[in-house]
Amino acid sequence: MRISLQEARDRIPQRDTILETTVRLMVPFIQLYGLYVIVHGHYSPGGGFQGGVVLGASVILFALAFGLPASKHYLSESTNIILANTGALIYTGIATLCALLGGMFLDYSALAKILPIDPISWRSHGIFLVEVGVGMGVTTIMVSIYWDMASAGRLDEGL
Amino acid sequence: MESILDHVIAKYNYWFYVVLMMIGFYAMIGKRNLVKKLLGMNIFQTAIILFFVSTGAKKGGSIPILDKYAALQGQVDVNQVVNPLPHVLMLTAIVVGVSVTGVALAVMQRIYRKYGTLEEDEILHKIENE
Amino acid sequence: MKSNLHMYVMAAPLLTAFLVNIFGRNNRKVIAPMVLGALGLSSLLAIAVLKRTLMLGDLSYTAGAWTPPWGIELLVDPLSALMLLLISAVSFIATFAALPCVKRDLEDRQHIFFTLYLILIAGLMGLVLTADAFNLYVMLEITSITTYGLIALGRGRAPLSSFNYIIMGSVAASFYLLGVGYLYLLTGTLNMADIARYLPALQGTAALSTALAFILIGLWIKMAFFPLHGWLPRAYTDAPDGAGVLIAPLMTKVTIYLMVRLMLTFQSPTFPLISMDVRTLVIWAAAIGIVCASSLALAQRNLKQMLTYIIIAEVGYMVGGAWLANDQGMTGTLLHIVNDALMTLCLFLAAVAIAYRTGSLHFDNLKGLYRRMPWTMAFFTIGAFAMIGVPPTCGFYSKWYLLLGGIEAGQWEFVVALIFSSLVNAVLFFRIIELAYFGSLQDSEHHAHASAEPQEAPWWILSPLALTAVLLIVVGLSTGPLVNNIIRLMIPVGF
Amino acid sequence: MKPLALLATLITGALLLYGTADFAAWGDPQSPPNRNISVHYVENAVKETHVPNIVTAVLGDYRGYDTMFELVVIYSAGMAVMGILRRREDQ
Repeated sequence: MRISLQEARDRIPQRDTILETTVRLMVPFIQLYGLYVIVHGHYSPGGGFQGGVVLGASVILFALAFGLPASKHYLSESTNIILANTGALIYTGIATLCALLGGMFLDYSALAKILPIDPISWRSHGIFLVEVGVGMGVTTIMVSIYWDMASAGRLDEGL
Repeated sequence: MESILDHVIAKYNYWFYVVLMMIGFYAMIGKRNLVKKLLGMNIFQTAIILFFVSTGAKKGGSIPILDKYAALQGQVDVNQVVNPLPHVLMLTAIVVGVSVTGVALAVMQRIYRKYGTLEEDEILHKIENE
Repeated sequence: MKSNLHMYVMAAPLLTAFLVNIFGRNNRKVIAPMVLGALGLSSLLAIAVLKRTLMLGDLSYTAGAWTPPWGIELLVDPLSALMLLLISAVSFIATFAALPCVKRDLEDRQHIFFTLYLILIAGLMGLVLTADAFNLYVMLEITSITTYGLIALGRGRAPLSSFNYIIMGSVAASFYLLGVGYLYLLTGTLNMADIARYLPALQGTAALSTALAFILIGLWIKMAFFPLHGWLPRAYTDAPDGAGVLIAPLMTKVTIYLMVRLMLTFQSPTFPLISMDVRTLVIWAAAIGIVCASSLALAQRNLKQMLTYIIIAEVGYMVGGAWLANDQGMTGTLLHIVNDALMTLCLFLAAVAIAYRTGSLHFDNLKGLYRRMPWTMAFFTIGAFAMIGVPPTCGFYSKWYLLLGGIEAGQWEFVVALIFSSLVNAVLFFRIIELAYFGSLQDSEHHAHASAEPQEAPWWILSPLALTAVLLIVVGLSTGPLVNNIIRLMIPVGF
Repeated sequence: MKPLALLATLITGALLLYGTADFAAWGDPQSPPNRNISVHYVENAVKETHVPNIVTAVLGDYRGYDTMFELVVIYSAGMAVMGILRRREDQ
């Protein structure tokens, strides 16, 4: 059941302007930071899991402030599940692709047969690709777990 | 006397983790409330994570992020960099711990929905009276 | 020497798990062909892996093409190839029966069920392949989490059983991880073969004994070895039928395989792991466990619950056999892993078939079943004979090796326990056969559906049951080649 | 139940404390975990993968197989939670 953002807002008993404005301001920055943590994992502490959790937290924060239906409007349930599966498929798919291309399982340097870059650089890029997959998977699974727990599986009001 | 003190200074961190682990372990097997059992599980896992991470410590070591160009030329002093392997292992263990906690919370919610309580004795009592 | 075949055996169910989740959400019809296709492919590849290993010898593989102590090593030798084939074949057969059960019980959650189901199979395959102590922990957790989820999908008190399993499973995994942590502190490496290299120098130190004790206790909880078995009966009884047919035959056996693998890797002439004093203790525990679990099975009034106690008794057989530390005992254990998986599969499939038609597995409900479900009960009888150990079926041969091993080692308590348990099994199963054959229908007339008309289980359940029953006899008759060509290769000379 | 649990806890704890006797001192750069395989990572990870953050290099490449299953673990947890809790409007 899809509902518009306005309808979703009407269902929330009490709205708080300060809370909503603050969250509206914070969410983009949190997401930017989450993306930074994912892509900068090669040079600083970070990576797919950490960045994914930060990204997931941004959606959960949105759900806490605007209500669960509004967050479903923001990131729909089926998109969420498809992204989760895509994230997992990116990692396992790259692993299998490496094997199919004649390398060993997860041997990123075998990907040089697709795009001829130096095999050692491919290892670095391979790590980046799988980190993106990890980030997608973790973000969406965190959101999904929150949705199910907060609304006892009904995906309606929630907390 | 001094040798005992040396012994304490060299190992006291592990002893603290063992005590933490046992607090968690006791809660897991001795408590009758499901939430307390789950909290015990988290304490146990956190203590194991602390234990592993402390194995990688080096006196005077810094974070395991190197200067790329210096490292490519082989100018790395191993004693200046802490052991990265336990950190990697514990990233995995943390994720596993979070996942198990998530599943356990979901199962607990189902139990509460059905029996209206999270005390093991009351649940068993209700099952017997069914 | 580079071959990726065994990785495809594992990757097929793993990748299909995600695809089933995406496409099965909206279209339930694609689930069955995708799952069966993936597991069928995986079984065929597993046969190829076994053939290749027998012809070309062991293969040491590292994911990511790093040299072993630094990368994660996977080991393909005759034993792990055999286990790979066992897992893929058993799961392929079990899936036929799981499909109709899941369709009936979990109509709107089929895609989630089969995602977890396929990931569990991939995790079990990962467990038998790995030669890295920490990777083993990760795999153990994959199989655990999917099993928790699958069990909690059942009815009635399933969530509570699942929660108890979560607590016990987490204790087991944490103990194992602690043991690995202690070993890592002592040796600084995680590769099992590499750890084994350092062990002789560390012999007799307190930390090493602690590490090995914790690893073993962790695995024993996971395999439900007797005093640590509390979680198993309820968890397996309450699991949904579709999950029970996969979990019951495979989980405990794979864990026993892991224990054997660790024993064979760590044992060496300079480091006699098994000849420590604990050996007698373990065999006594196994003997007591067999006797107690068999006696507890006698007290049950529900077919599935009775089978779970038999599983616990069988775990005692295999742990005891492995710790006998002689050629015959180890052969018996490894053979029994294969046989017990098939026997449990056969009996659980029969139980699922009965439950599918009659709705309950209570003994009162089994009366007159031979007239209502003649084929199901015929195959059930073959499975029961195998469990008792009647000669043409495979259960006899592995029990024979275990008995010989017990006699050779002079561990008479183990021999007595084995014979006692066989007798109890005979009593248990003949009681059911008597009920089902001679039990009059008059007593159960008040059941609306208790008619004398044959009411067979659907073909989806009956045909895998028939196949398993045939396999029990075929594997029994080919025990000789199985032992000589595969199992003997794995047991070190002078063991 | 409780005395038994306490006893089990005390025995386990005592065993673990007993085991710490043979450990190298905390923070010793020459202890086995700091000496054996981790030295290879510190010295060669950058040359072999061009990633300056060694933790990322080990996580993503040397032990990438673990990390893959780590993602699968959290994915299965999400699916399990969904399967256990999700219900339709009418239930």
